Amino acid sequence: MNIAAKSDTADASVVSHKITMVEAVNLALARAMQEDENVVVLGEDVGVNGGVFRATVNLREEFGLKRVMDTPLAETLIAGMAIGMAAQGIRPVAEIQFMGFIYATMEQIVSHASRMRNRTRGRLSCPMVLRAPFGGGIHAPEHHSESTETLFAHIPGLRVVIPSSPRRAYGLLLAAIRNDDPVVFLEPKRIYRASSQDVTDDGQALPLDTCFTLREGTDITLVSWGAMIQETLQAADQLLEQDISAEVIDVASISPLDMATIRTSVAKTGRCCIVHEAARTHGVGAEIAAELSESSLFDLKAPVSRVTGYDTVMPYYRNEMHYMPTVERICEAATILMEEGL
Amino acid sequence: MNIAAKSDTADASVVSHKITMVEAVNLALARAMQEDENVVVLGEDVGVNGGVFRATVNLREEFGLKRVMDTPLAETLIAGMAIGMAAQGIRPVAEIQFMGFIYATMEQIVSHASRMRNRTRGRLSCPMVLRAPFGGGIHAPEHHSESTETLFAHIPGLRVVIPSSPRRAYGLLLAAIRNDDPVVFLEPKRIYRASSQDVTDDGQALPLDTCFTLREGTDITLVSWGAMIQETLQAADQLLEQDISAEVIDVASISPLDMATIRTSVAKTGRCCIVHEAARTHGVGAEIAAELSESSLFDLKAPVSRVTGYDTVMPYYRNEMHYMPTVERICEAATILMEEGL
Amino acid sequence: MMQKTFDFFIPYNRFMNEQGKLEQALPEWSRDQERLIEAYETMVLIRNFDQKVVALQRTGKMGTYPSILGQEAIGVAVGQTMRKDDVLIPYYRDLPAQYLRGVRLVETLLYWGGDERGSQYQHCPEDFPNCVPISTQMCHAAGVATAFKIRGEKRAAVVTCGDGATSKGDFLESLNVAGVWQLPMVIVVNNNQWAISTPRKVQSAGQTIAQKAIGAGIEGIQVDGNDYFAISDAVQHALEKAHAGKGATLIEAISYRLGDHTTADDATRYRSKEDLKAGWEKEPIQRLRHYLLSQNLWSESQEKELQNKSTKIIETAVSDYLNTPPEPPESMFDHLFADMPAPLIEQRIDVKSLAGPGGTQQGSH
Amino acid sequence: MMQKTFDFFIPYNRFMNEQGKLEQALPEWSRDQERLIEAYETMVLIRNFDQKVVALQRTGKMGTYPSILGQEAIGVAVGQTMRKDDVLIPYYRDLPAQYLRGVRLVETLLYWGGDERGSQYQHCPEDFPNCVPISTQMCHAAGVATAFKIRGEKRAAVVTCGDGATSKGDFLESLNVAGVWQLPMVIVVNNNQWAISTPRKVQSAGQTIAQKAIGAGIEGIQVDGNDYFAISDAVQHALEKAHAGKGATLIEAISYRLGDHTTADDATRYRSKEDLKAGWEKEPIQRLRHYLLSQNLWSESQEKELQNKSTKIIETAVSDYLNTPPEPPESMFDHLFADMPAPLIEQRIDVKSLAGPGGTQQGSH
Ligand SMILES: Cc1ncc(C[n+]2csc(CCOP(=O)(O)OP(=O)(O)O)c2C)c(N)n1
Ligand SMILES: Cc1ncc(C[n+]2csc(CCOP(=O)(O)OP(=O)(O)O)c2C)c(N)n1
Ligand SMILES: [Mg+2]
Ligand SMILES: [Mg+2]
Repeated sequence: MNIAAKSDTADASVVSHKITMVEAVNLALARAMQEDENVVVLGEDVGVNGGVFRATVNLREEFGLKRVMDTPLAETLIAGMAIGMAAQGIRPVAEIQFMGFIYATMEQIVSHASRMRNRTRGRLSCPMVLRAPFGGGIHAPEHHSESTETLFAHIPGLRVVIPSSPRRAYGLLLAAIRNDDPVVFLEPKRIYRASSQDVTDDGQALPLDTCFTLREGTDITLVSWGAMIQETLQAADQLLEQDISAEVIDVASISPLDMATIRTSVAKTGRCCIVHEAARTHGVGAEIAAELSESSLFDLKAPVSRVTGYDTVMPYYRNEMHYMPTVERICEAATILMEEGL
Repeated sequence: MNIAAKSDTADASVVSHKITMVEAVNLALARAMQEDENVVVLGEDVGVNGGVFRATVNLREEFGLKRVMDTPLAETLIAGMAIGMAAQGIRPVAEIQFMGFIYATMEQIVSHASRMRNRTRGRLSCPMVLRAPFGGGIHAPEHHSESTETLFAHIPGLRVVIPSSPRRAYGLLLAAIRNDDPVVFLEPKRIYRASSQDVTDDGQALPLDTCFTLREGTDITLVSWGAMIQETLQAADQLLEQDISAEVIDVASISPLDMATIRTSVAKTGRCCIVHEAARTHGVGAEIAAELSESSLFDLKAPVSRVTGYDTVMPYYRNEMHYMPTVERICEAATILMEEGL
Repeated sequence: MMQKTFDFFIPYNRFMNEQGKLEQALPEWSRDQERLIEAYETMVLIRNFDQKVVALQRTGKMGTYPSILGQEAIGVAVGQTMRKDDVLIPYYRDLPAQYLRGVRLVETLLYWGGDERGSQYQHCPEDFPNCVPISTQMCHAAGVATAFKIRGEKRAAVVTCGDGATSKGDFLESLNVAGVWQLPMVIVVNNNQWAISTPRKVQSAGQTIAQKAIGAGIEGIQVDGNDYFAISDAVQHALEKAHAGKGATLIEAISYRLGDHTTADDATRYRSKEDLKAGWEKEPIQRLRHYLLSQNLWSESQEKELQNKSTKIIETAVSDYLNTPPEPPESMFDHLFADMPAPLIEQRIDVKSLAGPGGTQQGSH
Repeated sequence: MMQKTFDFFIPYNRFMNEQGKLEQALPEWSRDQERLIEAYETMVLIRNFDQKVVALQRTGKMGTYPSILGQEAIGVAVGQTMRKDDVLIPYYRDLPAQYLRGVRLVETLLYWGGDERGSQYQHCPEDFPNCVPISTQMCHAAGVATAFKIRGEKRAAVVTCGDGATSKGDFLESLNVAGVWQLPMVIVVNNNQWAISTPRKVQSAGQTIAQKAIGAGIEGIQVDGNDYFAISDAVQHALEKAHAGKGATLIEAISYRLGDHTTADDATRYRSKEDLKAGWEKEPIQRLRHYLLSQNLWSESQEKELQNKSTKIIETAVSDYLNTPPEPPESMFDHLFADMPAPLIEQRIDVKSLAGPGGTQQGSH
């Protein structure tokens, strides 16, 4: 390839486009598949249909049947096959249509994907990504609103990654695919098309070992991830009107957890409120709060608080908005923390 | 039945015997099956073999083939059938041979058992018990040492119960079977036969909504459950030699969690150390610590600390003892807390 | 090179072809004219209702809904043939069977309209609710059948699923136990050729789905699921067998999904016009109508009356649905446990106070 | 009442009866005398080794171990027939196959002796480790076979499991995809009649296990798994087919578990003496020995030499095992991720300091 052609390509690749999060997922998949012929996509309806959310649209046309595989309807198999492929050096990106149908993969993910490297002392490994749309708020039928990221975050040997914007979806998914270990990649479907962002298709991955500080602040640290980042940022706006300066952290890589960034922020602000959609008890917020209470107790001017989903099943859609944390609940919790201080 | 006969029966039933925990499980099963013909047992090798740990021994002989069912080798099926039976008014007690093989039940347990009552607005329910031996320390092969109680404790609509002595095994299992909702009943196999205790076969259940305070103390609260109660009690002994008076709480009902008892204790002692075998991150200890740090922050004289398994796979048996919390680690953590105080 | 063989077969059956012409003599039970009329009337009612639900969704008054267009014969056969005390364990595309069993149309509307009371079934207390996680209901059916067996009751568990569902472990584990335990279980597969965008041939290399029964040692039958007589006859046979303690039957009913997978789907992305057209030529209602007309069991005036009656029934159900206020938000806690645990009581208070006095009005269709 | 049928069959095959007498002419490949001798020698070595491992367990020098007593022919057939670049995805009772593929006996000892390095296989880098969660390996095999297919490689994934395993969803989902995708996959079921205490008839009502292939649309074969010729021939056929891109084969090899399920089991609780005795009469080693002797391919002096050689090989492996110190405790973190995340670095320091300088010595057999 001559230099002119090369720079052509380079030029082409740095053009940026305003795209939604689900388009960013699609873009990252296409990029990863162009870069590495070992990257393949499999799952239910990922082929001609391009996935029920269109995350894999056009991939079959571009990369062919052998790299974009419609599977029979069997989640255990999808996860288990991905493990087998990964041990063979393929980099499978397996889609589970909704997180509500991910539970059948758990034996394969817990007992094999997360352990393959460890139990063979590095001889075999499992560079697979298990993608699933998750979370509520889209008026879907039952079982389509799950936020059970804790189940995977508790499993040693797995990474759990959750983007909250088109750019982070692009960069984190590329990182997940290139990572040599299994990654559960959960996509907050409520914000799949909520807004667009300029994304540069430059193949730049984002790090999987760090939280993203989305907004700096001095009075309180708001920690969240996924779709709830929206409400959290809005809450930060509202709090500012009350002269409360909130730092907003997107955890993004839920596991392993980058507590350092959170701790540093709390050392500065002295207050922390964690926001997540998952049920409160044993939500990822519990670990963050526990860690802070152990390591930052003397930095804290008020108890760490959590604004979360309730310990019940997400109601069907007529009532689902009553389940999910709202801007109001976040602001209220933050205001209480500001009042409590030591 | 005449009074004499009645009191005969009563007499017979109040005799107490020194038995091990696994014998207590067996005794409770037999008792529940005698009392209620809807109680049935199913699982792999629960029949003639009496279970690989002998927890169901003699039940087939006493209650027959229809109530003690050897299933084909299929955990998803075992859980799913139990749900079907339970909706029909049967009270199935399903055994999963080891917790390491429980993951295939998760779709059935998360998506159905825990929701049947809720999604039918009380029309159908799921009074089933899913029993499984769990935990490490018995020199077993891989996948036989799991402590992943968090995965179930995070699921709304489930109860998760863990006994730590023969008497609690008897009383809690009876309660679990009589309870009208699904219960995951995890039996710490390391202490199945560790010691014996006088157990009275009086049909008395223990409550599922309360922690058990095993020892009173004034300086520090040690919170644990399952096999780790042994090390925790030993640690309390050793601490006493250093003039540290430790209160020991057996959580027992991991979910829903009785925080009230723990909070009251910490209000008194001002210090808390949580001990569990499960991996640290998102272990049940995280929730307890988070709750205390939120609701009891001003009672705490030192940060809540956790002594737990590590965030890695339990090593095969040559090294498993290096994974599990020891009396030494507990004492060290407690001593540090005592020194830290405010 | 082989010493012996084990031989197996799967029968295929139908009575009536695409034009409503008989290909073989009808079974005895088909002399029951009322049954035939009920079948036809139900199919028509359900088709009209189904199209109404789709319309409600298009106008924002309904959630995602899986139309049963073109597959009405199967459910009607199941619903008519089951005894009241049998238990139906449906999947999510079983409207006609549920309707005939007593599930009210308003309940169906509430369910898909995002209200849990839609599964509270006033008239069939033991039937299972719709099952969304594919194939999981198969294991429940095995459990229900086991309960009958334990209690020595002559009842059957009837479970349905789609062609896609037959690839999932639950399906196969359940068939297997049905064989080993000789369970009173009837498994009806609505093979509508598609699992969302995935065609039947991507699900299995077997010539039939019914042959999955062979591995489990139970009877497998394939029928034309658009032939009301064939599917009814198969279900009746399977139920009689189940009631007589003679074990389980897998029935593969060949149909065609004439609609999108659900209202969230757009089948033109993956399905050709020709394929769909061929599907329409096989649909079950016209066929039965032709037959009934040919036998003078049905007339144009009856047809008109039926359409009117259907419209009224549907309108009533829809207005009942639209007039049902949502449950109060705090109801999300009320049916989780038989006895509400303390932590939930606190959370319930939270939700109630957040929703405020108007909280119960906030929910919408 | 049926219009047509779909017909299926499962062949059964064996060449040699329980006494080592031929029942039909042997296949061409059996003229390879070295292969037959290797097979016999391996079976004997493995049997001796297997019994040695059981003895080590009894004296506290070994963890729970699943003896392969009486089922040696299957693994030998698999191990001999596979090409080096095929991949074996074993369950936990595949010692002979693994041995022939290059897994060292000391690795086997380390694995069952509680040391992860037992799965680090020096000589067969792509083979999978033992699989304990039943049937989960079936899906891995489908994935491995898919990888071959994606890359256009003429290699096969060979996966094994027990009779109990065939009831689990993973097994059936994997067979199914092997059919749909025409995967280069060979599935060998060691039907040793027991799954711990659960007899074969409680697993399935099918006359054979091989017939589960029918539902998946792949070839199913039942053979006498104690007849070295029959099982080898079946595996060879299946591998040739896989290498030629002609899809998957399910082989049911009928054997008998002569030992306890594992050293933690006591089969006398659930199994009659007569049953066991009948099992002994069918075991594979005597049979092949009779045959070899009858063909003058084997002698008493060779037998003696073999026993001596085996003893030496085994003694060396055992002493290597007993002399392998455990890994340092902190190694529990070293292979979890390619790059160790920060929180694990801290925990690793903890473990290392707790174990102290003598920490690495604490582990024991
Ligand atoms: C376990 C599970 N996986 C995936 C889905 C998403 N999903 C809903 S319907 C469907 C296709 C089902 O096809 P089929 O079984 O043929 O039934 P049909 O809808 O055609 O009647 C899928 C994949 C689900 N509901 N459950
Ligand atoms: C998923 C799972 N469930 C249960 C077990 C416990 N278990 C170990 S071996 C075994 C029986 C397996 O029988 P079979 O498949 O016939 O193989 P065999 O041991 O007879 O060779 C069981 C139930 C397991 N290892 N994995
Ligand atoms: Mg379908
Ligand atoms: Mg077996």
